[in-house]
Amino acid sequence: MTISFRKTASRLMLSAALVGIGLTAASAETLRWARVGDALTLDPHSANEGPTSTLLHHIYETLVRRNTDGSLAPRLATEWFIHPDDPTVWVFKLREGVKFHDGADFTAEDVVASVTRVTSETSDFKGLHTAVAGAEAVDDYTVHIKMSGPSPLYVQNLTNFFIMDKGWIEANGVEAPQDFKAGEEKFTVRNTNGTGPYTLVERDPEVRTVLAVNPNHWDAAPQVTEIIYTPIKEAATRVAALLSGEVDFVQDVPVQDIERLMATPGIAVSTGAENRTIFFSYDMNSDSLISLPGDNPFKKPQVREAMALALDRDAIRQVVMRGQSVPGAQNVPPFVNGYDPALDAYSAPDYERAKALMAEAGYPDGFSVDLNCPNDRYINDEAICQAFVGMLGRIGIKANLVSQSRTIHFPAIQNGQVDFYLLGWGVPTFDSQYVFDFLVHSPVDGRGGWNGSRYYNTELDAKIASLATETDLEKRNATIAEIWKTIQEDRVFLMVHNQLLAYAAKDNINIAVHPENQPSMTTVTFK
Amino acid sequence: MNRLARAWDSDIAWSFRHSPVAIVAAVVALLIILSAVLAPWIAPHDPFNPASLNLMDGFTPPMEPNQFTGNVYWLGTDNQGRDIFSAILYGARISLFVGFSAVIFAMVLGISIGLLAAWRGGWVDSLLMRIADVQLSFPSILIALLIFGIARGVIPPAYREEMAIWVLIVAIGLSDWVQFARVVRGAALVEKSKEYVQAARLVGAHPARIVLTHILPNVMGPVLVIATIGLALAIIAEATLSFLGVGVPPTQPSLGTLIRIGQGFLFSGEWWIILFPSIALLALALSVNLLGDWLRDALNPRLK
Amino acid sequence: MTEPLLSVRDLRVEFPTRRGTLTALDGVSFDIMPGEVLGMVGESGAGKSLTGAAIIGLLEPPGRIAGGEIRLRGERIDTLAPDAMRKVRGKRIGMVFQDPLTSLNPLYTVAQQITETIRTHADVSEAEARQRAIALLDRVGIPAAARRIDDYPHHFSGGMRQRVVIALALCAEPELVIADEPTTALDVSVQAQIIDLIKEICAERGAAVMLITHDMGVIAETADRVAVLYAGRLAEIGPVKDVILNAEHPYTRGLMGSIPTLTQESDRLVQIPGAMPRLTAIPRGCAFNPRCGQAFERCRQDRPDPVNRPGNRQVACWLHAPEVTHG
Amino acid sequence: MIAYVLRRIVQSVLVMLVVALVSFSLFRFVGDPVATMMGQEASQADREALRDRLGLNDPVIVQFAGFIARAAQGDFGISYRLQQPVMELILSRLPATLELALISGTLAFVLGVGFGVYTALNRRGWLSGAIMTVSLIGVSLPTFLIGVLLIWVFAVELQWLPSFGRGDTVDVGPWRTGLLTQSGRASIVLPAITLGLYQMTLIMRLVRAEMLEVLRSDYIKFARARGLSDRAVHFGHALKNTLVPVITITGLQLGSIIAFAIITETVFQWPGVGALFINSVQFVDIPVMAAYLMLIALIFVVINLVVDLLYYAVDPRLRVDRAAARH
Repeated sequence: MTISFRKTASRLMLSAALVGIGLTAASAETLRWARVGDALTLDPHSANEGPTSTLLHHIYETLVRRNTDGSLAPRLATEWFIHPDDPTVWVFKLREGVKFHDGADFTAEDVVASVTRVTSETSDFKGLHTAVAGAEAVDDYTVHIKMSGPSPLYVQNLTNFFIMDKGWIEANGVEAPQDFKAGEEKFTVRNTNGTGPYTLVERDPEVRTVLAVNPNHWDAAPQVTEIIYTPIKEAATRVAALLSGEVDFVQDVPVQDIERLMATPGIAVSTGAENRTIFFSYDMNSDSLISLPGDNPFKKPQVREAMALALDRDAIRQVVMRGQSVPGAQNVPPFVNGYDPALDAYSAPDYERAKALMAEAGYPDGFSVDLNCPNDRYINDEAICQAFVGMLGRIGIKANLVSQSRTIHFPAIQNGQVDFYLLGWGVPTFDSQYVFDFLVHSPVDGRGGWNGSRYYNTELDAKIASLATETDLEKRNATIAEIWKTIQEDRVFLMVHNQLLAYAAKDNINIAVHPENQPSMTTVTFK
Repeated sequence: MNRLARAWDSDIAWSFRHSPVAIVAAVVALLIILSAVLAPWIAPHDPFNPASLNLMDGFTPPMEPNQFTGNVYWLGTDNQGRDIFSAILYGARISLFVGFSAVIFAMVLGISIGLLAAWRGGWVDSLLMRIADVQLSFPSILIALLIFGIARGVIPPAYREEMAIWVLIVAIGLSDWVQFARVVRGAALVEKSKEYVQAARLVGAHPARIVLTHILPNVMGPVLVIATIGLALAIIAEATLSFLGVGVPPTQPSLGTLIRIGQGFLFSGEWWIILFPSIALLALALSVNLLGDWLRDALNPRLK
Repeated sequence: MTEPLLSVRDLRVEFPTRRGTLTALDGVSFDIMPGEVLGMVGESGAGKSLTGAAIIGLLEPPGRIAGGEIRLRGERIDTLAPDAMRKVRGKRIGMVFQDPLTSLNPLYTVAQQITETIRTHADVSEAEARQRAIALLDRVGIPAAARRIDDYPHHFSGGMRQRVVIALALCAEPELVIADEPTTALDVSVQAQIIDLIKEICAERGAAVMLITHDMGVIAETADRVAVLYAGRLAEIGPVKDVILNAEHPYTRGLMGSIPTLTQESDRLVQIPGAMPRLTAIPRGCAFNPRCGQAFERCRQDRPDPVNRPGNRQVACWLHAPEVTHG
Repeated sequence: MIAYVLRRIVQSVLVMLVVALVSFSLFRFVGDPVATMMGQEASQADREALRDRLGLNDPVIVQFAGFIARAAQGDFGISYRLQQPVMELILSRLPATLELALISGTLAFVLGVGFGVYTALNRRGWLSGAIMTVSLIGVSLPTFLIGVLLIWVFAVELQWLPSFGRGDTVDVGPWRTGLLTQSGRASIVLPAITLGLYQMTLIMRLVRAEMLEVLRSDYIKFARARGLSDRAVHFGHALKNTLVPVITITGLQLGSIIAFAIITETVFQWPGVGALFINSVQFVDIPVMAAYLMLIALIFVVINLVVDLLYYAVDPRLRVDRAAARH
């Protein structure tokens, strides 16, 4: 091997690029960006995972993008609608004059190739595209995506669907995403060719990734011209790096450090609601619990109500979350279709009444049960569980906290091996149907995969199924409201709160919190 | 009485009386151990009873009234409203229990293996010492992690909370026995060749008897030293494992778990959550280590 | 009368312990003449080795010289600064230890250890030192010395190793060699050879020898004079023949009982009942009085000092006190 | 000799296989990789299909056999998490860990030996007492806490040193080093101290104890008696003999330095194999975990072998009776 000073070389290339840009952009600004984890891969269809999509949005682009209020905006597609003659066909009009980083023109064929790729067997996003029957390039800038049935909300699934270049796919033999069984790395894992606002300069997984602004991008030039992305796993180290000035922007700020960072001169913190609810749920169907053989108190409505009365959401918000949460009772974020402020209203804890209900249900002395909790997934997940254990203790329920890694916690929920658990849920489609499909529908017909409450309501199942094909939005919204009413009456979920996100950065940097925690550096401005 | 006087007059006791470091260390260690044992009687709160905690008491600074409840705690409270002082007492109880049990486990295992190896010799000795070699150079942290892995798979979830402490004990103990085995084997080999043991063998004394009456008393000195240092190591190992997320459950925090929790609040101004448990851990481990040091020198007649 | 090579006067060595100060040597005085072989006998713990260590300035702390003086050719060496004393050690006083197996550093070859010592005391080149070393090894009876000099100590047998140790002790041509039980750790068969070698080679170089042993037989064969130590005190000193044939101290007489066993190791004196007292419990009066068949009242009250006796002898015993003999 | 080495190698390979099998069979308890590999929308059928594709539904022993067969050809598969060949991932991270381990190991060894020798030679000095006591603080606090405290003091408050990462790196052939740049050298300071503190204390105590033992040995006394300078006695003779056991134990400790690097690397976001391993455990990235454990086993085997050979080189006695002593 020869001696290669890769870094130096890339620096030189970069500075050469920056000199070129310097003529057009006001100034060359580097943003050093730290968050808890790295993008797992640069393959656009290989990992349906937050940080991966966040980084990829800078390199690749999607047909549509989501505004911070949840509405859709054009990106590579300028227009989209359901075909007037065929409710099973989605029509996309594409942006003209867009070029990939390698200079190839962006056309309808690229979209078709990308659809084929994202629906392939090894794609991690194929769950979002199960209704797709095929795609067809009608002309250079029009694409028809044929669905297996009416899919009025399909376009909502496209906000993380990245478009690749057909020629590049074929030239590099990357027609399908990474297949682990094949035992060889795909070219796409570390090489990119998108249409996005930044190009990849350097990639050292889990160490640093450097992006430079794409001078040929179709949209307005961003102020940030260079991004140095560094994952820092330990929260204390991450905060220390910002305090010591080694990074400019920290995306995952521990809630307890917000105050300190706000008080630090030169650092500003912005917070905003995240598209994620945190809730408890319980097996309300089985006759016998795993941790309480021969009995299931959760079947009793009084017990579920008593537990709701024991949950002191304000205390959790105040102490555990340091005020960084929005407590609520409806298990859906406020900007999602189907949210109802009336249903979201919660009552203050009432331990006397809760105890009375417990007695009424036949548990005057309470009972003992396991509470399963992840300890590495949500903000202060373990502390929330711990706090609830204490509150339940006051009404006689002895909850044994089983806190585990998400790699054990999630499969246990999916396999019905937990009685009582904490879970968080994001709604990428911004529609309640997504919640119903996964959490409420009984586990049949490919739905109800996360229905850990074993809630089984055939009448409701029918209503949920109808939502997928109902094209009359008003009627559909009415059904959604009905479903929510039943869910709340039956107390399927014991909702705790919506998470808030906190971004901390040097105070000369303007950066808005993104509800899906996918900030784009193109929106960053400098004071 | 006479015996007491003799003990007071013994070399060890004399050396102890003339080592201010040893005296201070012993007093500190004893104080911590005593208050840990008596925690249920002297702690103002029971931090292990979740029902008794009021979340609103959380993050109360030391000696200041809580802004919501007005309660005052000597050393403040943690993020769950646990009284830090009580939590330290109860946490030290867990840490000490884990430490002592792990060391006793390692000691019994190590002594048995060491004696067996020395006594039987031959291939038994070779095999056992080979295992010890492997164990010694295979990182103890990984061993503990692996044992945790097994336990997680084998023990049903319902018992995990109670089992966590025992798993810790086995994990730490298993990664610590080699030291004992080596010292005991070495000492036993020396003793074995000595005349009195040879003589005892000749007159047909039972091997177990010879081991108990002749060999064991002679190796107790170095074993005690290793055990003392091992205790400190075990307490630290427990803290480290809990940092890696495989320690005791957070509802029954040990000193190490308290520090792990407190570490999250290092930059946020709640310094007391990490400071006091750290001081307690430092005081405990340091005093035990100093005692071990002193004991090593005191038991080594050639170093007088 | 010629000036003594080594002159020890009223040497007192103390060990401070937690139970008070132990006096390990008390009032020990003797001379060694140039070229003379002085035997020093006594039971284990009598203070023989301590005397040797005190002379060469290597008492193990906390042991210290608390009184008296040691002169080498009239010059005090017990008060020398460490650096000056280091020039005495090896250069003017050589020492041979008991166990040749542990006296040599196992990690260095014989050549390294000898040349290092030679070059410490003499300003010679490495090659020159090596030549001297080979000659010396040859002299002490190492066969094929030129070849074996590069061997490690563990390549030699016990007897051969002791020869190497002797070569090391002699390599700077000292005037006095202190041999501390040089044969105890060796096979009986080679003990005599080693003793003979020490005597011969020292005679050849005119070096005096202080031979420390508990073996009266060796003394009888080797020494010119003998000093008997008991419980840190000198019991008797005199020409070896006279002392053996006509011991004046009851303890010495008891010791002589061990001669017939000659080559056997007999640390215990079966002829004398009881054992030497520990330093912590030295009785009042004469230290030997509890075991002495001839002890009388004064022996239990007062401590006898050595008195000159005819024939260049001294004895510390009330039986030979001037008052007793004269009156 | 060759037979001995061969036998050791065969034994070592067996040990590696056992270690690998044990750890491999544990992976299924760590969690389900599929849970983290697929988005929350994935259906049960999708998960099953992926499990099948990954071979996770095969019996453990079949998975293990396949793993070993591929590993023997240097193929450890593709990381579930980073979708790169595991071998390449580990090789790209290894320099970071080895640099950190080497620097902190050297630091620990040099300071440990230095302080150990000092405290042994000046056993009763106040500075020795201070060193002994302060060094104990290093082993009385968990590593992660020391790391965080160092970051707090030196990176946040004083802003002297970087808080995370390796700084700028330079590729020298396949080796990516941080030691050739200013920021790289600054970055290694805090992690190296954090990692080395514990080992330093261990080595220091070991050196002190061994040195005290050696200083009491006959050959040291004999060396003094030959008039060698303190310098030659302490550093020529005593230190070399002290270092023989110290080297063995230090060598064996290198394995645990690499393991303890797991924590240090996590705290300092040091891009080495330890951090890779911990991240893999959290993601249940079985190929990486398996390869890492094999790597540790390999390092153990190599270190053991090297230490044995080193021992052999340093201690001439073993060249003769090595085999006899072991078996």
